[in-house]
Amino acid sequence: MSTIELRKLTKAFGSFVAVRDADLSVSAGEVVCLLGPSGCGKTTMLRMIAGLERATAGDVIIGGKRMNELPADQRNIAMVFQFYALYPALTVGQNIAMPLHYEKLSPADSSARVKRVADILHLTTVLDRLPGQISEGEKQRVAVARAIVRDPNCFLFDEPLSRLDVELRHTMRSQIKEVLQGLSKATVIVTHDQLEALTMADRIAIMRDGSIEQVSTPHGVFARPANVFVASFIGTPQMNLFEADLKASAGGTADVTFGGAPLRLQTDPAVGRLAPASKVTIGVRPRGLTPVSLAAPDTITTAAELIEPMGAETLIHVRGPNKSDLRVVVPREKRVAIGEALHLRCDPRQTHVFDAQGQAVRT
Amino acid sequence: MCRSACVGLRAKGNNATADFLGMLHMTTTALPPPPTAPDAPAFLTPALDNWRGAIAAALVLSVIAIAALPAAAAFWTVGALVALVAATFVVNAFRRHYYGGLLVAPAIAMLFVMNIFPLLWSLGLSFFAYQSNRQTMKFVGLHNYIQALTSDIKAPENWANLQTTAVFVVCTVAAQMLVGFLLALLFAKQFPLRRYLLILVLTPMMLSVVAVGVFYTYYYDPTFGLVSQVVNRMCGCQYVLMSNRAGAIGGIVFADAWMWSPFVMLLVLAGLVSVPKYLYEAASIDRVSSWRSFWTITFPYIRGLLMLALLFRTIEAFKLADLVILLTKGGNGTMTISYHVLRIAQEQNKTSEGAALSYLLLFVVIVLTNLYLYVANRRSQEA
Amino acid sequence: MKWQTKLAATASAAALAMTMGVAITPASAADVVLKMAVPDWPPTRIMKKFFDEQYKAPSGNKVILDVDFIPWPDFYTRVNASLTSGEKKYNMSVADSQWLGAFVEGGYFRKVNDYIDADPGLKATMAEIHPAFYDAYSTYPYKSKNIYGFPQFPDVLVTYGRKDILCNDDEQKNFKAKYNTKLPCTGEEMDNIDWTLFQQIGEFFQRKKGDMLAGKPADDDFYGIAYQAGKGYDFASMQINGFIWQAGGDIWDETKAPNSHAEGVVNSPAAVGALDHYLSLLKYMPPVVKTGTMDIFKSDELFREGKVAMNIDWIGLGEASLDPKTSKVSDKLVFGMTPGTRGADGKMIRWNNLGGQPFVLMTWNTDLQNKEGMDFVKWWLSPAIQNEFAAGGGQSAVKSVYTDAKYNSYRPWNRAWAASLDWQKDVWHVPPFFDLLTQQQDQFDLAITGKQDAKTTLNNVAKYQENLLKEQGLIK
Amino acid sequence: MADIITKTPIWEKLGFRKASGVSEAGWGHTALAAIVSLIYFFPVLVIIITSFKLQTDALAVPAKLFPTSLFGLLPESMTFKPTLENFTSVFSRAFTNGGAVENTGFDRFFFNSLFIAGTSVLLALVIGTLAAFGFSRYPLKGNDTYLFIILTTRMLPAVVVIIPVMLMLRVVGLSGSYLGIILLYTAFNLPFTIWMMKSFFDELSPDVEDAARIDGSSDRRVFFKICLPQVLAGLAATFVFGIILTWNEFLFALLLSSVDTRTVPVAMSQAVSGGGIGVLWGLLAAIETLFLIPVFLVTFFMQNQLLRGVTFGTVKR
Repeated sequence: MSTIELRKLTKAFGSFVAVRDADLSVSAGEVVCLLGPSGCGKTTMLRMIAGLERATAGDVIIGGKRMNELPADQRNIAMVFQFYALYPALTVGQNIAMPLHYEKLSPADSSARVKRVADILHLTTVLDRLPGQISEGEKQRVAVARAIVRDPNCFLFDEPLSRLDVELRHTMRSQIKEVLQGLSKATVIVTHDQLEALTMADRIAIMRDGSIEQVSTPHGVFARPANVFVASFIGTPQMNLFEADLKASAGGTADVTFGGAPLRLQTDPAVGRLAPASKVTIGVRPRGLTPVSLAAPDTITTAAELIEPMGAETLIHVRGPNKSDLRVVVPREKRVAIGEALHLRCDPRQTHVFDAQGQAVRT
Repeated sequence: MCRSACVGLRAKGNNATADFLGMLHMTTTALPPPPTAPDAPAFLTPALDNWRGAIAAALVLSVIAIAALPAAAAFWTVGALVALVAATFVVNAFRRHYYGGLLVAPAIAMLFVMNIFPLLWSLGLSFFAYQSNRQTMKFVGLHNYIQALTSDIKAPENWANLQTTAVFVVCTVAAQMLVGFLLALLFAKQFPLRRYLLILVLTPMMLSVVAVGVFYTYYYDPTFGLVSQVVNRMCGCQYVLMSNRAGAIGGIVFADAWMWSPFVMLLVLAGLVSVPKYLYEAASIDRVSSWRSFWTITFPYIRGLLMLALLFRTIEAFKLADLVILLTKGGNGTMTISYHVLRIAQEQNKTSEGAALSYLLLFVVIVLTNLYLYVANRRSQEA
Repeated sequence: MKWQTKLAATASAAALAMTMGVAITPASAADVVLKMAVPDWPPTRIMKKFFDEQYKAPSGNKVILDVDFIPWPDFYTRVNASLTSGEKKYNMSVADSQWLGAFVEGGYFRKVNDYIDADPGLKATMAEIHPAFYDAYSTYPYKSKNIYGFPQFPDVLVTYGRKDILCNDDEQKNFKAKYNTKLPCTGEEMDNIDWTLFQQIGEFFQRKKGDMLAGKPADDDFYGIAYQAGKGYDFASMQINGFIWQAGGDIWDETKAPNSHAEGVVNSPAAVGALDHYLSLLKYMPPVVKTGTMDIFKSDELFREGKVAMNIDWIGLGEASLDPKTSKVSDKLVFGMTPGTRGADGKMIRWNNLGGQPFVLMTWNTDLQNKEGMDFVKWWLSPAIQNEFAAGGGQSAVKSVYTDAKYNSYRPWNRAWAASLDWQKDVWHVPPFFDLLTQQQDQFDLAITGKQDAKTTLNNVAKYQENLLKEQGLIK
Repeated sequence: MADIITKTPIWEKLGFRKASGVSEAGWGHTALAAIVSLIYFFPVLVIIITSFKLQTDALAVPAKLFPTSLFGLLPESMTFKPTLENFTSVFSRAFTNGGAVENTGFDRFFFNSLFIAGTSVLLALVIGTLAAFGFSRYPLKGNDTYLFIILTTRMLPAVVVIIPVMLMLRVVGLSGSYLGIILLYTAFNLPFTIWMMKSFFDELSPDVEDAARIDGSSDRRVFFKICLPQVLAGLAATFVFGIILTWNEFLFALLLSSVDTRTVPVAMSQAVSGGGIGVLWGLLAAIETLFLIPVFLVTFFMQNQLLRGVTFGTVKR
C-alpha cells in the first residue's frame, strides 16, 4: 500500500499560515504535482509529508498509517531535493548507496542495486567522481538515483528540474516520468512550472497562499478550472478574463454587458442559476476566440494592437471595449494588420463564467 | 575558465604544504594576464625599475659599507639600500601592472621588517658566542648547536625539558580538542539564550594570562584554594594538588586547556554551523544513522577546521611557558623547553645559546608540522 | 569617494596620535633628567616622593627624577632587556646586589670611585654604611675597592611572631610541659631562638581545624613555623645559605677566586648536613611547601592570614602585616632576630644572607647627569633623609641613623635590625650569577619536593658550578 | 560553464534556506547548556566576585562566595560585604602605608591598551586585506607556500625576536613609542588577517567582478565598490579575532613599552606584586574585570560574524 493522504493539514510559522487546511490524497502509482507560484506553501507541504516540518494541525497519512509524530527517517520515503543535497564528501556511487545502509545489505547486493539504478539513469561512468566534479544534469540524475535505489513508501520531488537548462529539462522530464511509471508508488512533485506539471502529473494540485485551489487531472485543470486563479494560472498564453454584467441567462445562452456593449454568449446552463444583474467574470482561452468578418450580437468588437508570430500560430493583442486587453491566437495563415478591426466570437467549449466570488459556474 | 581544474591540479602536487592548503579548499581565482607591458630594462640601465641592477649594486655597496663604515652608519646605509631595492621592485611592479605584487608588498615589507629580519638576525647570532650582557662576540660556527645536543650537562637537561614539553603538548592539545569539540557540539543548535551562554564559554580566552595564572595558583592553593577546600571537605584529608609531577602537570594542563578550549570550540562551531541543513534533511530521509551522518556529512565539513585548530594549538603548546612560570616556576618536573629557552636567553643572557636552542626547537616544530600535514593530506586524499 | 575619505581620515588620525606618542615632551635644555628604573613598591615610591618634595640640586640646575616604576615580577626582565639591547634608556637603576657582576663586566654600571674620591663628604658618608652592606651593594669584585652602588633599601631576614598565640597561658604551660623550655613570647626571647627551639615550635603548633589553639578551637589548620622554600628567583637559596654558613659550611667563595673551588666546598659534609637540617623542618610548615612554591610572598600571606605562628621573612614585606586592611594579625605582632645554631659551647652561631637593593649609575650618562646623580646620592644618604625614610617605612644602613635611639621606634622590627647587621653575608656577584642561581634553585626544588636527598642535590650543584666556573675562566 | 554554476551558492543568493546546520532545540537544551556554561564560567565568576572583596575576605577559609546572605539563608561564614574599593583603587590609591592617594596611571594604561590594540588591528586589517586580495586574485607562483611561510613566522618563541626588535626600534628612535609597538603588533596580526581575509575573497563569486569589469570599472573600483562591501562581515570577524589575540599580549608589551605606552597586562603586575608584598587579590580581580569588559562586549555583539569568519576558508558555503 503506497498512498499518501493529507487531512486538513495546516502549518503556521508564528502568525503566518503557510499551509491552510489542505486535503489531498495520492494513490499508489499516481503522480501528483503541487503547482503554484513562489511562496504558495507547496514546499512547506512537501516537507510536512517528508517529516522535515511538523504539522501545526491535521494529519499526514502514508500507506494508511498516521505519520504526524514520526521523524523523517522513520517514514520510509524517498525525496529529491531542489539542490539535490548530494553529500559533498562522498563519491557518486557512495551517495547513491547511502540509503541502503539502513537495509544492511551485503556489499555485493548493495553495489548491484547501485549499478542497476546507475544503468537506468546513465550514471555508470561517473560513479567514482565527487559531486563537485560532475555536471548539473548528472547531479540531478544522482539525486533521482539515490531516491529510487530503495523501495520507499512514496517519492517526493522538490522542484527537481529547476536548475537545469531548457533542453536538459525536457529530457529529464521524460526520463523521470519513465522511471516513475515503472514503480507504482505514490509520488508528489513540487514545481512552479506548469508545463512540468502538465506533462508529468496524473493529477495536479494548484495552490495559492497556502490553500489548495483545485485538484484535478492535467486536462481537468485546463478545461474546467475551478476558479479565476486556476484559470489564469494554467495555460499559455494566459486565459482572457474580463468582467461583465449579467443581464439574463437561460438554457445555455447568456446576455451580458461587456464594457457597455451587449454580448450574447453560449455558456454552461448552470449560469442560469445566477441572479440577473450580478457581476461575473468571463474567461475565454485565446484559442477560443475566432475572428469573424461581420459584427454580430455574439461577437466582441476589437482592434488589433500588437502582433506576435509564434510559428504555427500568431498571437494578437487586441484592444476591446472598455480599453480591455485581450489575447487572440489565430492560425498562421490568417493575416491581420495593426489597427484592423476584429470581431471575435467565443467558442462555447472554451468559455467559462465565474461568479462574483471567482468560482466557476458549472453543472 | 579553469578555476576548479587549476585547484584540482595543484592539489595533486607533491608538496605537502600546498596540498594542505588545497585540502583547506583555498581556491584561487586567476585573472587574465595583464595587458602587454613595456619590456624590462637592460641589466645595466640606471632605471628606477631595474631591480636586478639595484640588487647587484646594493649587494656590492652593502659589503663595502659593512667593512668600511662604523656600525651605526653601516646599519643606515644597508637599510637605505634595502629600501632602494624595495622601491625598484614596487616601481617595476607598477610599470608592468603586477597589481598582485603591489597589493602584497606592504604586508611583505611589514613582515620582513618586524618578523623575518629579526629572525634572520638571531639565526646569525646562533653561530656566535655572544652573551647580551657582555659586548663581545666571537664566531664559533655550530658550537652552540653541538653543545645543546651533546654536552653532558646541557643535553640531558634539554632532552628532559623537551620530553616534558611533549607531555604538555599531548595532554593539553588533546584536552583542548576534546573539550572544545564537545562544547561546539553543545552549541551547534539554536536554542533560547544561546547567545548569552556562548559568550560565557568564550570568556576564558579573553582573560589575561597573568591573571589566569595567578588566580589558578589561588584555586590550587592547599590552604586558601577552592579546589583544595572542596576536596578536603570530601575526603577529610590534606589535599595538595601540585605536590607531585602528575598533579603539577595536570594543574597546568587544566588551566591551559580551560583557557584555550574556547578557541577550538570557536573554530569547530564555525564549521558545524556552516553545514547546509538540507544535507541533514537528506540524510534523515535516507535513514542514515546519526553516527554515520556525523562521519559522512559533518566531519568532512569540520575536518579542515579541526586540523587547523590542532595545528594552531600545537604550535602554541610548544611555546607554553607563561602558565608554567606562574604556577610552578618549572618545579615538580614541569620545566618546558620554551621556559628553558626563556631562562637561558633572558635571565642568563646567553643570547646565542638561546637562539640556537630556539632554532633546534623550530626545527622540531617544523618537522612535526610537516609530518602532520603529510598525514593529514594522505587522509584527505584517501577520503 | 566615501571609502577613501574615511580611510584617509582614519589613517591621518592614527598618524597624528602616534606622532604625539613619539614626541613625549622633552625637558627643556637647562633641565637635567635622570631616568631611573625602580621596582614599584613603597621604598622607591617614598624616595620619589621625598625627591619631588624636598630635593634642590646644589648646582642650581633643575633636576628631574623621571622614575619608571616597574612591578616587581617583571623588574629584572625589563631592566635586563633594556640594558642588554643597548637601548640606553635609563641613567640610574635599582639593582639586586647580585646583578653587579653581570652588568659591570658588560660595561653598563658605572664605577663611581672618581666622584667619591673627589667629594670628601660623600666619602665620609660611604664609610658610615655598615660594611656588610657596603661590600654587598657597592663593591665589585666583592669586597674590592671598586665602588658601583649605594643602598636604596637594605634588608635582612627577621622572625615574625604571633603574640596572641605565643604568649597564651595554655600554650605556654603545655609547651613547657612538653619540651621543658619556655615558649618564647617577647621579642627578646625570640632573638634567642635556635633551630632546635624553632623546630619544637613547629612541631608543637601543628593543629587541625577544630583543635584547641590559644584557648579557642582553630577555625582552620594551623602551623607553627614557615620560611621560604620556593623555586622562584632566589627564594630557597637565601634561607639555605644561612643554614650552611651557620653549620660551618660555605658556598663557592668568589673572593678567593681563582683558587677557590665549588667541588668539595659546596657539597662538603657540613653543607649537606645543613641542607638536611633545612629540609627536616619543612614538614612542620603549611602544606603549600610541598609544591615548591612557598616563596617569601606566600609564607607572608599565610602569616598575615593567621595560619602560622612564626615566619622568617624580609623586613621589606613587613608593612603589609601592620596594615589591618591586608593583615588579620596587625595587632598581634612581635619581631625577633632569625634563629641561629647553638654551638657546642652553648654560644649562638649566626649567619644569614642579606637582602635589599642598591642603586647604580650607567656608563652612558653625560658628566652632568653623573654629577647630578652623585649629588642626589649624597642627599639620599644624608642622615636627615635616611631618618625620614626609615620613619616612613624604609631601612637605613647608615650607622649614625640606625644607632640613633629613635630608630627603633619607627617600626616594631627595627629593634632586630641593627643587631642583625653584623652577621650578614651575600651570595655571589660574578657575571654568571644567574646560571649559578637557577641551577641551584632547580636542585633545591627537587630536594624540597622530596625527589632527591641533600647529598645528591649538593653534589649536582657542585659539579655544575665547578664546570661552569671553569668554563667561564673564573677558577682554575 | 558547468563548474561556474557549481561554485555559486544559489541558495544564498536567493536568500532563502540559508546554509546553516543549526537545528532548533528547546528549553531543555538551554538548561543543559546553561549548566555546562556556568561550570565553565565559574573560575571567571570567582574573579569577578573577588573584585568586590577586601583582601582578607578574598583569602578567607572557607571561601566566601556570596555577596549577600539572601535574608539569612546562607551562613555568615559564606558571605562577604561587597565593596567598590578595589575599583577605585585601580585608578588611584596610596602606594605607601598611610601615604597620600595617588593616581596609579591606569586611566592611561587602559587608553593605551585600547589605542594600541585597536590601531594595530585596524592597520593589520588594511594591509592584510590588500595582501589577501592580492593573494586571492593575482596568485603568484608557489602562492600557497608563501602563505604557509607567513604562518610559520608565528611558530618561534617570541624571546628569539625580541632583542633584535628592541635594537631595531632603538636605532630608528621608536623604542617606547606607540608607533613601535603598534608596528610590531601589526606584524603579529598580519598572518591570520591575510589567511582569514583571503578565504573571504576566495568565496566571492568572480562573475560579479567580471561583470563590473565588462561594465568598465577599474580594478580599484572593483576592489572598493564590489569586493569590499561583500566582505564586511569578514572584516568584522577578523577584527574581533585580532582584538582577542592582541588584547592580552604580554611579553612584547613588557619589553617595548615605556611608562607612557604601558598596556594593562603589563601594569597588572602592580597588583600581582602588590607593591612588593604579594598578590592583592581584590585589586587584581578588579583590574581583570575592567579589562575584560571591552573585549567581552565586542565579542558579544559580533559573535555571529566571528562564527562566520573563523572558518579560514576551509568550508565551502
